[in-house]
Amino acid sequence: MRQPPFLAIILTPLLILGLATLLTWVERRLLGLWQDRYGPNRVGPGGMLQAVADGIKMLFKQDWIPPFADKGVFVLAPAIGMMTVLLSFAVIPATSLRSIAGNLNVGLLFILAMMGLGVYAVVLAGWASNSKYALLGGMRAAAQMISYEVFMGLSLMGVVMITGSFSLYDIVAAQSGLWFIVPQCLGFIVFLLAGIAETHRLPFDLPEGENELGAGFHTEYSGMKFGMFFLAEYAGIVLVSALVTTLYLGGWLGPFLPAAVWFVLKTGTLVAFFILLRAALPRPRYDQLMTLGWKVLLPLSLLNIAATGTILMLRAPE
Amino acid sequence: MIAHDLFVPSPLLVLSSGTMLMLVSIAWRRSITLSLSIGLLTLLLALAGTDHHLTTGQHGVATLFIQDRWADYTTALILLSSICILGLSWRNLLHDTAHPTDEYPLLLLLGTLGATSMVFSANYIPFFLGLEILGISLIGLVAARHHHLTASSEASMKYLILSGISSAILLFGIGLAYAATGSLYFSPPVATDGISHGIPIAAATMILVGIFFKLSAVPFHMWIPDVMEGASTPVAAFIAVVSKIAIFSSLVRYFSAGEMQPFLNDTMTAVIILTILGGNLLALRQTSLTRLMACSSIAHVGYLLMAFLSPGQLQSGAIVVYLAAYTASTLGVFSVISALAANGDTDGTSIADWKGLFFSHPFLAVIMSLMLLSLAGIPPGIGFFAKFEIAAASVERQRDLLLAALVIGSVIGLYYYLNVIRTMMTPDIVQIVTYNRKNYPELTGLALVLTIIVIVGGLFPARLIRPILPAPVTIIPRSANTIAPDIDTAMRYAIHDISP
Amino acid sequence: MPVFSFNDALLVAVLLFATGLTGVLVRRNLLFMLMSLDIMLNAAALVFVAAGARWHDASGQVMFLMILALAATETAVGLAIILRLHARGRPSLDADTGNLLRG
Amino acid sequence: MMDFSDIRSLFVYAAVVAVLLACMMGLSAVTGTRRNGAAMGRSMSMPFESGIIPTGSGHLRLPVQYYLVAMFFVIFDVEAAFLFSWATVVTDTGWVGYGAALVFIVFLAVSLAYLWRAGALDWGPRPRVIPATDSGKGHVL
Amino acid sequence: MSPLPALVLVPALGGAIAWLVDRPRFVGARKITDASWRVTLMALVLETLILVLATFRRPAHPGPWLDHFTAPWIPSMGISIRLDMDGLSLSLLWLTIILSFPCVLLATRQIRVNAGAFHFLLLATITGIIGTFLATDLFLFFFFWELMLVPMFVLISAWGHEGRHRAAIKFFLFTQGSGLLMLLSILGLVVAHFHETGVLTFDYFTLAATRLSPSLSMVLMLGFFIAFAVKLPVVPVHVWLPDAHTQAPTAGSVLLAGILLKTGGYGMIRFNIMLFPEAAERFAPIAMALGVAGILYGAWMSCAQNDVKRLIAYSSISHLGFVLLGIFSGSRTGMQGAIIQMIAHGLSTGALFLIAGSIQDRLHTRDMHQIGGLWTSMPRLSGAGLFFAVASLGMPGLGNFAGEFLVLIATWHVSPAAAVLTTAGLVLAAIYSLRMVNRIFLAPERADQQPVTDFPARHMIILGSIMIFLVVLGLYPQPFMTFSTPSPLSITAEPDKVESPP
Repeated sequence: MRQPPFLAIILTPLLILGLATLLTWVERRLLGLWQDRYGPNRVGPGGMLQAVADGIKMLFKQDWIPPFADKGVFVLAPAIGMMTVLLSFAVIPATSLRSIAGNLNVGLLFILAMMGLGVYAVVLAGWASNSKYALLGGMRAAAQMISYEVFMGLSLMGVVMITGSFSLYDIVAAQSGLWFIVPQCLGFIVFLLAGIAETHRLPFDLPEGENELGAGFHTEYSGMKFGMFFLAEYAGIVLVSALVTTLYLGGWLGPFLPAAVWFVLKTGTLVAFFILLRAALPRPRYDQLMTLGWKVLLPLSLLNIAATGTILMLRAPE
Repeated sequence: MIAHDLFVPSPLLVLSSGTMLMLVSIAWRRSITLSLSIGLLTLLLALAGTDHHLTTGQHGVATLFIQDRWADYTTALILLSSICILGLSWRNLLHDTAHPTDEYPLLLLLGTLGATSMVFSANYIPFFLGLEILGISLIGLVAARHHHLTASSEASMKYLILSGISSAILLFGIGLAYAATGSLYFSPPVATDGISHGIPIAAATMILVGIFFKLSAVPFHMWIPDVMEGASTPVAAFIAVVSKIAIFSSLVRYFSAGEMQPFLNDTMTAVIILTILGGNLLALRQTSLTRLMACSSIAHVGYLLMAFLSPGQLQSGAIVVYLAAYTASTLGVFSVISALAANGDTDGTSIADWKGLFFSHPFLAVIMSLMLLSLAGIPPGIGFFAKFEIAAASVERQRDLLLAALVIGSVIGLYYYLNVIRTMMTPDIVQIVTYNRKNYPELTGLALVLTIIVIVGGLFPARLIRPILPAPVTIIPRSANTIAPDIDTAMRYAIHDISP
Repeated sequence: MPVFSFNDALLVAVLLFATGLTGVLVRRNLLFMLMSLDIMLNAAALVFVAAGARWHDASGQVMFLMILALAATETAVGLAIILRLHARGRPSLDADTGNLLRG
Repeated sequence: MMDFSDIRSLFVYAAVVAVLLACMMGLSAVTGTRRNGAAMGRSMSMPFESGIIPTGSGHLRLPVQYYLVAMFFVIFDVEAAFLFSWATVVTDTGWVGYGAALVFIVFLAVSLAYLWRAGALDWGPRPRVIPATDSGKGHVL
Repeated sequence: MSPLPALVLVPALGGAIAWLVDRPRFVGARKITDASWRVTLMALVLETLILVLATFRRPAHPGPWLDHFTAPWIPSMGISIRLDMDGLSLSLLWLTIILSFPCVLLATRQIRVNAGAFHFLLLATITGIIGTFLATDLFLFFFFWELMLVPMFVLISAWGHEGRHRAAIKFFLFTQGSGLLMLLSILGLVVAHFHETGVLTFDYFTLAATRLSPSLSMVLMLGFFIAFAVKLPVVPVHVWLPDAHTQAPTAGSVLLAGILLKTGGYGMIRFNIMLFPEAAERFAPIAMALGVAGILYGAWMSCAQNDVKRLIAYSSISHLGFVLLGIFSGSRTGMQGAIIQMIAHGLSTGALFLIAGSIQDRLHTRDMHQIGGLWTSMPRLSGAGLFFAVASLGMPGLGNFAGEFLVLIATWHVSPAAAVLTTAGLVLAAIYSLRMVNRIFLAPERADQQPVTDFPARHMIILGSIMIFLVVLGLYPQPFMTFSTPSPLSITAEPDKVESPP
């Protein structure tokens, strides 16, 4: 298959960044809607340009590196965070045509690897800041993210077992009959929870937990570096939504409408669902979060694998 | 084909299920008595499983495991030693109520599992897996009693780093061998097309270096005295006995699988001489009994390797008997040390603390002396016969240099063993260490059983050897020009002689 | 279409291995020694992967997984012991301060 | 089905992303305001601790649970790697492979149960039990 | 039923019983005084009876060997329990028994610390020695050879005098190290035989037929020779002996000097000469030179000693030089002389050590400067001492003279120069013996002499019987000479082969 045009490669990250920026506005508006308040509504139509304004503000803020911080690492950390998320998008198939990396046969592993690398951003940020809040936040984030990465990987196994491949295209194609959310409902739930925790979104945003930790691992960040963490988080939401869509909701598959539309539709719904969670749920205690992970999700995902394997074996033509 | 690959010898199955069972029982309710009982039961069951012969999949080309007489024999030795070591630790564990110690029997069982897996393996994968299970559990075991022995954490760290290095070297060697041959089944590496000639040589060298590291042969021996001193007495026994048997057993199997490179012969000769002399000379300077045993175990590895390098009619018998003799005598020494070690706190393993033992504990002192003499190769212990066999095998192959090393090493060895006995016979006017006066029936019983084995084995070695080699079955598959032990011929010979 | 030949991989592995070995022998910080150890193990793992690719054989990758597990376990145990040493009042990670055992 | 993968594009994409991020950083460094001397408040040079003047090193000693979590991650993730390799070939390996994997999963579950019971998964302070006194029964604080 | 295994087993079992009997819990709360001593004595008496039986039993087989016993032991290695007895063994066995009695009767009864263990070790040593004299399977021989060292080591190390540990370890290391060389020689011989015939055996008689190249047989012979030379002892490797003899308890000294050293001589005759006759012949000049050196060196060192036991120990070196000389003189006379010398030396030196031990028990010193003029206070002891000292210097009419004389004659035939030098050694012997006698017994009594008790009459009876043996040996050695000649290798050999010199 021919290579994607260079322009597409350049445009994709910009598009995602733009989406993430837009999402900051969407979230605030939706939260306003659900919490019965306005949200940003002054700049542009419906406050739409608020996101742009925020971006401009960040760009012109002082590029501050605290003197007590570990300079190189301090700068590197947000870049890593952004980079891993953006790279993950390279293997997500938005349509049946192709993603940037084509049909990578280890696509799912690639995403898992990128998420694993994402932990570094948080840890390094926390460590390099040389500040107590930042360190605590960073360590919390690391513990939370690596824990949930285990369950995330294990919960995916059901999908992989049914498909027999790590390629995201194959996975989507295998759902032409039935979306995996049905046979893999257990895996779906675990994956969804793990996804939220992995992007440390509310209600699992304990690493940032502003009432106890200042702003967590990015306490000492400001300006564009803070903005990159911020954008990375929103891009992460999009990523997890897209991933759930691909893995469990049939990806681009759907009747009547073009494939890309189906994909955007499903992903958008999921993003909205994430925001709804933020609006609806209180934040658990940190030990509750860890307990949920290790004592509930891990056994569940193991159970899921065993059950999936059993069913597959029973249905397999001998 | 997969079913074929999954053939697993029964001791391995028993041991791994036992490990899991113990894990479940610990998770369910912590009870040291229960854990110990499960451990003992598992070991006994596994022991019962060693003689169970599966007729299929034994000498096949493509099996991960081989179950033959050699494997059965070494497994039996390993399991018996583990039972003894469990017995040695029994009382300490029961007494130590302050700290949960259920993991100790668990680690012991895991270590035994690893050792057994190495013995049965015919492929690098299970071999390596077993090696590492053994190594990691040993690290845990060494550090297990850190509440009592201050140096144990340090010892286990040392062991971790050094065994890690040796594992890496070994692995790199295996990797090169795999690159050269394209197969992970045991076979000394040979060059194939597209591979430079250096690779098989480098592979063989690195594998040997790794194994020597683990065996603590001399240029790579520095860790063992420290580690054994840092460990508690039973664990030191475990290091000295179980891990060495397992590694030696796989060494034998590895080099019996094919032709050895000729240059390795000279290298090994040099290593053996260094090992015998180095171990013995090092032992001369020791003031701690555990360290002394560690150094002497280095020397004994040298003797074993000597038999390994002397293929011929007498070789297999020599290896078999020497392993048994070494195991029984070493365990005997350690059981006496355990019986005398003060409860809990620093174990009085300084040789000076043993003054006057002949007068305060004549029974234990006599057992200790017998064991030490057996290690030194003096009748009536079985060690005498064992050393005799080693010498016979070497004389048969005319390994003159090795024999010279054997004689010099034995004399030096004699000196330090006798030194211990001498210390025990020095009447001690002021008892420096008050020995643990409590009666340890199980330890005394164990020591007694080992003594009987050592004495009976020394007086009637034939009675001991015969059950081990009951039928003319090849212990080690032998191909042309190998230096592998020729147990087959030796046994046919033995049968011929035994049968009226 | 192999991008790298076996010999290239071998060269990288040897370099990694040498780096790790040097690290273990030269560094005195226990953490760095552990890391160097992992580098050595990974070098070995690389050899297996390369050789497996050369022979089109899966056992190289099996071995790779095993090495991965070993490296993980070794690190886990090593860190635990370092913590234990720390708790016993050895604030330094310097391997030379371990002097309870005469080497 | 579709057997096309495009590592080269992936690398190009990565390079593009890296350049993009560098541009963002560089741009903000160029466009950002600069403050020097008195304009740079003293508090900007201190770690933020909710307005209190910080004391002690910023590098705290953390509870041992963090270490434990790291270890569990390492171990369980490696175990997951074993399962990954089985996941793609479930039906190919047949009942034997299934049995092996099942045994493996059971072992994992058992070790998890062990960790659970050993208290390694308990995060946060242990509930303190107030000993029973004359006035009332003991209770968990 | 051959009495030979019983000969080996009786002391061993007796020792075990003696040990057990000493432990109070085995005999109830009341501890019988001297229980282990009594058991030991009984074992010795039983042993004597068996030995008498063995002596006067009609040989079951024709031929010069008196008795045989074979049982399988380790068939896979071709090792069996094979015991054979000829005149040489028998006479040395008798020497062993005769010397054991005074040991037990005179020297061990005063042992109070762990008496049971002491008697056990004593009997274990005797077991080893008897086994060594009887074994004709090379492995079995080596087994007993090593076996006798351990109890002896413990005896010296636990019950010895001030410098006992050093002495014991020295003793053990020398004998054991040389023993390993012998082991290698044994194995070399066995393997050579194995390569030649394909039969793996350790049987003495079978191995004797092995064809060896001259160089190989020389090497193997040297291996044996070094082991026996250390035991005998021959001069450069004698270092352990003075210390061990001096520091050992009295009974240990007697056993060492009286019997243990004879295993070296026995081994040289049985193995060096009989197994490797050609090599031994080629080696004879060196061996004889060593013998002469030993005679002179031992005598010279003896003259310089002040410690009584040390003096006797060095004199042993000197006397056993005669044995070496005789064995390697290559003639039947020399061989007979060596055997007589061994027996006579065993008796006389054993007795001397007994007396020296008794003196030490009474005066708590071995320094001749602090002992003086015992004749007045202890006439019986002094008389016995005088007799044995004179015997050991070679007074005509006593056993030692007969042995030395025969050896001298044999040496004269081979090398007159050696004989002359040897005679010089005899002069020195006279000097040190008389110096000792003079200093200890005859000099005026010292002023600070504590009152001591003399030997009781029953002790004198025992010593007296030894004296009678010596006198008989000296006056009428002919029966011993014919009786004790080593038998030839082949069991079925014709009697006339006996006459041929080795």
